[in-house]
Amino acid sequence: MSLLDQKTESVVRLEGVSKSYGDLLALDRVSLTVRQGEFVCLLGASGCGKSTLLSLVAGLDAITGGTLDIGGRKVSLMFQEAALFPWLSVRGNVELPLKLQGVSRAERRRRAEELLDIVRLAGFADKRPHELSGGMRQRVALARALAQDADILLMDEPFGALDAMTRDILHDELERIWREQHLTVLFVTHNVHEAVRLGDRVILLSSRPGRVIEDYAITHERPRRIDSPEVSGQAAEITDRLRSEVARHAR
Amino acid sequence: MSLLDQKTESVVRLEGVSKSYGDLLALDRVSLTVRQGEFVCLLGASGCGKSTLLSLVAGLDAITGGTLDIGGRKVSLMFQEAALFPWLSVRGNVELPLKLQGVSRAERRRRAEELLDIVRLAGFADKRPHELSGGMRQRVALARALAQDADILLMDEPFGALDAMTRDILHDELERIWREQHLTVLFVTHNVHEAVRLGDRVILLSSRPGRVIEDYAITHERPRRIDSPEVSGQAAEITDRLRSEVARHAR
Amino acid sequence: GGDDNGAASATGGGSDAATLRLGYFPNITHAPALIGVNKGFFQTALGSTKLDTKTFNAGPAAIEALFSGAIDATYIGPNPAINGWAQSKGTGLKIIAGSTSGGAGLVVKEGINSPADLKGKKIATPQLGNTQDVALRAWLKENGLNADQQGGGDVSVLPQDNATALQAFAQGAIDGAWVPEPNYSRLLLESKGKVLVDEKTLWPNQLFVTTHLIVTQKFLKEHPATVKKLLQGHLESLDYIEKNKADAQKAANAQLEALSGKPLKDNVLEASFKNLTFTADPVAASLFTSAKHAKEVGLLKPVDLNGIYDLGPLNELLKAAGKPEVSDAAA
Amino acid sequence: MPAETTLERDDAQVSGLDALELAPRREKGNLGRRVWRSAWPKLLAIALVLLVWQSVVWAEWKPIYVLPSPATVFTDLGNVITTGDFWGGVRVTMTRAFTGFLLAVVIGTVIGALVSQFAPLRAAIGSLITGLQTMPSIMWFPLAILLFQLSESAILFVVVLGAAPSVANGLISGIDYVPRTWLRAGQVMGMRGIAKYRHLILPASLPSFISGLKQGWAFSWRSLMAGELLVIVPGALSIGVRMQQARDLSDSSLVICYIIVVLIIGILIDVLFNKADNSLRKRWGLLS
Amino acid sequence: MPAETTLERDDAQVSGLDALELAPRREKGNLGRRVWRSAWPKLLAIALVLLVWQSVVWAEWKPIYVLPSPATVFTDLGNVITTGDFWGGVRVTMTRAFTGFLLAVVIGTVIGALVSQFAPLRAAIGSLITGLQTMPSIMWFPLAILLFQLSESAILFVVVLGAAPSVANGLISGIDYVPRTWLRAGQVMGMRGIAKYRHLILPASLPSFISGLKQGWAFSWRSLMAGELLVIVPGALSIGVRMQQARDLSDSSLVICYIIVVLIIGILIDVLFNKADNSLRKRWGLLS
Ligand SMILES: Nc1ncnc2c1ncn2[C@@H]1O[C@H](COP(=O)(O)OP(=O)(O)OP(=O)(O)O)[C@@H](O)[C@H]1O
Ligand SMILES: Nc1ncnc2c1ncn2[C@@H]1O[C@H](COP(=O)(O)OP(=O)(O)OP(=O)(O)O)[C@@H](O)[C@H]1O
Ligand SMILES: [Mg+2]
Ligand SMILES: [Mg+2]
Repeated sequence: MSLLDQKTESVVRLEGVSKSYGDLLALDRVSLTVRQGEFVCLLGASGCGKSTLLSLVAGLDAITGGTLDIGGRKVSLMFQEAALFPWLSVRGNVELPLKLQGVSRAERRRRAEELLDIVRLAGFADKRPHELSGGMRQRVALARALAQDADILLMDEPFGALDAMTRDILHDELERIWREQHLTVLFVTHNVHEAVRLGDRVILLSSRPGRVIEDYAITHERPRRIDSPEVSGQAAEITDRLRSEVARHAR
Repeated sequence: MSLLDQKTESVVRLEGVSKSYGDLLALDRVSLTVRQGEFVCLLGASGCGKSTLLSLVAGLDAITGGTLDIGGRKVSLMFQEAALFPWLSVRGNVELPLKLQGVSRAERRRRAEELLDIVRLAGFADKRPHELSGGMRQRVALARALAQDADILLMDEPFGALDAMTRDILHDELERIWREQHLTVLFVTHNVHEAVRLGDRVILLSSRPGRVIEDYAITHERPRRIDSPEVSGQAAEITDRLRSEVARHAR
Repeated sequence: GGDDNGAASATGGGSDAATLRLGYFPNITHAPALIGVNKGFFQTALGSTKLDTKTFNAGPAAIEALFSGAIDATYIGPNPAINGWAQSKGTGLKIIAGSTSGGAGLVVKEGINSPADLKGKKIATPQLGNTQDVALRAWLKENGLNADQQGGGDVSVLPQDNATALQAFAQGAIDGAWVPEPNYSRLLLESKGKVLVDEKTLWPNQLFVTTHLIVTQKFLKEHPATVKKLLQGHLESLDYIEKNKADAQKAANAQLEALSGKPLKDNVLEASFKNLTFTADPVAASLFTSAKHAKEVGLLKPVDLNGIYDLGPLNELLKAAGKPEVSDAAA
Repeated sequence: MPAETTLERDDAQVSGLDALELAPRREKGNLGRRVWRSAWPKLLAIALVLLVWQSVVWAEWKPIYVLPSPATVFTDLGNVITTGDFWGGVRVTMTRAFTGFLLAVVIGTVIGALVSQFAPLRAAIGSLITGLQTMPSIMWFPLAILLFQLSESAILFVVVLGAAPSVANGLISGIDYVPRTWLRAGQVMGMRGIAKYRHLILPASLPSFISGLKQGWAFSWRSLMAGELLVIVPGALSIGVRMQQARDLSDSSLVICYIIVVLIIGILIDVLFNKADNSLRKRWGLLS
Repeated sequence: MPAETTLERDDAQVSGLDALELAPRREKGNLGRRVWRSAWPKLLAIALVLLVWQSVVWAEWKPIYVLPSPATVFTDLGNVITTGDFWGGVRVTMTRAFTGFLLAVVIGTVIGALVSQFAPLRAAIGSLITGLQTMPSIMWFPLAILLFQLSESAILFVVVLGAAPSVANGLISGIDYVPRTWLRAGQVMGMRGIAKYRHLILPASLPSFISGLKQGWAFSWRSLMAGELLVIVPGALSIGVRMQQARDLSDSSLVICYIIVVLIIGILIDVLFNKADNSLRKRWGLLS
């Protein structure tokens, strides 16, 4: 059962959004809608403008054409590198967004415990980021992103640097948290299997300039397994499409 | 058709090999044979001693028990990080092992061109490593490893840091080169799909201390696709085994 | 005495300054200052004016301090005084009294017995263009030897600081040095040097200025009474030296120890005191002659030293004490 | 399969993987042993130096008053450091050193922050800052006297000019190298203005800042030794003055004493900085 | 599917992906514009300093012979730098600076290499090296005279002692931080002994070495300015001696002249080092 069917309100709406850096056109008239509670995966080869698109939605960069509307909602963003601050403990990292919002000390502490519990790192609050493994760091980053209490969670290849086994487990975790917390997620990845494993929809972008070329609805029942025949089958189909897109750029 | 069937001579033989660092037992009586031309994948969770095992075979570290025999053969080693030298051009990096072997300048140049051709980087000889993408860097590292003209190629999660699409393509490339150059490969990975995609055999190690717990023969016909149903099926089976091994270490 | 700039000497008027900031060096050639401070002569003479002393290691710093208003008066050698006069175009300072005379000369290694023996030798002086440096060059010239400012010529003249010169001489890295006390005596006593020239012998009456007392013109104009009191203390100090030589030596050495942690060795102290003459006479003639020599060897741009002295207040005091007045005449 | 079992199985897997990824803690070996391991080569080195020195003295290569024997020097050193005066001097000098250094840190930090913030300012005075570093301290004396008369402030001025450029440079390069992802992470969290500096820029540039401090210390100390000659403030004699006097007295044994004193102070401070640096790096995971 | 088609398709994919991963080259903007962009703030800064200076002079805060006007100073500077003598002095000083620095580099490199190679040596003299850095140059004069009498070598000795520790430290930290994978890669390729140093250790520690050199330069230059006072070797008067003389003559205009000269030399050398540093970092991909 996909959340798509329920036709909830749209929280992110891009219409003909373009972005150019100098004379380099990074995104070319991208139109895209993400609904409340939806898990949308953006898939594309290197340099197709996936990160650029997230920056635009996060308001870190200005669009150069079209309209982008998130209705004043709050966003949070997760990167491939956990980007945790090494001078803070795990707890400190998770508490930081709360501190910036002016949450009281006691409340901060309570929320942080809660969030660390959600990402199953309850015992690690006083560790330093470097004492954790890559997968654990990404879970802290997720807790930190959740602490921002945003309406939209943007994720830029958050599991790209992890090994397969850890990634597998984090897929399960993310799916669980997404479902429990009723998040709206815009998830960027290179990895077709990952996109199909996680997404309600997989949006395929072309490369340089980035344009939407396909919008696959993924309807397999959750929870999914990345090596299930259904996921593999659909992944194989998307992979072929992607490969031909990549081959277009051959010298 | 697997090369296993041909029963070629064995090039690496470990019998009851143990390795401890101080009082930490990293490898515990590992026995393993790799035959000429075979592609063997070592699979295991973090810290199970995969890298340690490769170091032992490469002679970078001394064993503390058992016997290890590679019959005086030459080995070369590839890491997760390309470990290219930034002060040398791509060509310089590939030529370096040849230089250390005392190959003449002209011959070096010829060999380097040839090797770069093999990894499809003919036009990039004069670039610096940092001007290349991660996937290209690993191909240079492969060319450099091949330049050592070793009998055994050891690979320690060589594609672990790459994105899925690049990895996919490098799998095809490695398989092609392995076949064309008649290499013997000992390949370490966390990634079950990768192991099944590439290996003639997949050796599963237990964690801490590392012991061989399974030895799967992979017999699907090559070239394989990582999202083919056969690969996925066998991967699912091994994954379950691995997961239960991992779960054994739960707090 | 007196000259065109008689404003200060005219009256004892003007208000007393609240403080007088006096500079001097922890050096035996500044003995009147050392003793005056140690024995409290200055403070007694100054009365309600507070005495604030500063010590320096070298002339340029003292002149910098004087010019920037950090001190009002200081004991100093002739050379920095001339430089300060020249740089300020005769507006920065006045010499108001002499303090010390003599106590310098050329000490050389064994085996050098005449000027001719100096050919090709290395001789140290304290500083390019300072009194001793000029004296050495003028003397060399008189004896037909040349020496350029870059350390070349018949004799290599090497300006270097005292510590370096002493060590270099002890180790034979230089062949001689034209230095003031106490290093003059130390070279003789500690490093077994011998005197080739005692500078005294080159001057009339065996007197030439080594240290004198200067004051800023601004202070002199605003607080002539205070200046007079300072001079009073200075004269008392000189008197004390004359009358109680042994005690004076002790007092000077005590002050040296207080300032620098280590007193001079007794034999050096005694020898230095013997070579030095403490007098309120600034030996003006020697200053003018020295400046002339400096011009001749190219170490001083033409400068008009006319008016550098203001000995009016000093002479008034001397007269009152029934002592001979001193002159600022060039010859 | 039912969601329940998936979740349970996951829990075991997650914590199993966590346990595996965190390498087992290693013992560090006992403390006494570690101290001894780092101490014996130092002791040996000192012993060797003393031996060579004593041999040269025995060989009578130079007269004894030029190159005194270790025994003489250490007797002198013993005499010097057992006087209250000496410790008074150390106190005076260290007070100046720390005050000057602190001032330099404050000033260097402000300048560094401004320069790294405003591009034109950087273009304007970026090179000047390093140019100042190569200016010998004595050249600042006239300016110091001009501005501060003869006071402690004049000495501090010289010290500050010696150290502040290094501190500023350390901060600038630290700020320059704050990783872009951290900046973006901060921006998404809504850090602006002061909060951005307080929570992100300053802590992030700390390691480079510390090495700037370390270098700044070396410069400030050398400037201080020169600057202390500028004015002798009544009271205990500072180390710089004592050193100069030892030279003026041509007392080679005393000179060597003070070389040893300054060296020891230098080494102690260096050890402190290294400790700070190492513990920071350890906390940050920059060291293995 | 037949192997042929797989391979062909792969070829297109590989080079397609390569093309995509290599970001398109960007234009850098024209040269004149870039030069102007970095030049105007400097010119502005100089103009501002001159303006403030001139205002202070006009305000007659201090007598003109204590704080001369810019016009006086620049006239003096003009007079000074148009004499052949001055350039002779610059030549003497720069020759010493470079000779001393080169010597320091050689010695620092050898010591750094030894110390980083032998653990006991490091424990023995690691801290000493940094301790030496904090020793004011004048303290080395007695030792310099003892060893080298009064000669060019004595000056060089002081310079070398000033700079070598920084150079050694730069190399040591460079060698310490050679990534382990590079070492292992080298070992697998069969690098041993000299070859390992030549092909791996030295190039790998280059960036840290260069920053050591940069710091060493600052120290050596300051030591030189002090050391030149040690002895006047017949020939042109060095910059250090000229500076001292300007002070001895209480000629504040001349003092400021030489401050400017030393500052300009310092900045020029700094610019050179930065160029070297940047081009290295660019080649290595350490800069974006
Ligand atoms: N700040 C920038 N200035 C100039 N060009 C930029 C900038 N950011 C991105 N680009 C260019 O825009 C294009 C899209 O970049 P973007 O980082 O969004 O791609 P991506 O899809 O995230 O790639 P990747 O998979 O490598 O992360 C690329 O060609 C890139 O070179
Ligand atoms: N040099 C060393 N000294 C001490 N312990 C070591 C050393 N190298 C590895 N170990 C330990 O030996 C065990 C095996 O390490 P190894 O690196 O071989 O594992 P791995 O399977 O390669 O792990 P990963 O998947 O994280 O790369 C780990 O527990 C590790 O902490
Ligand atoms: Mg991206
Ligand atoms: Mg490993």
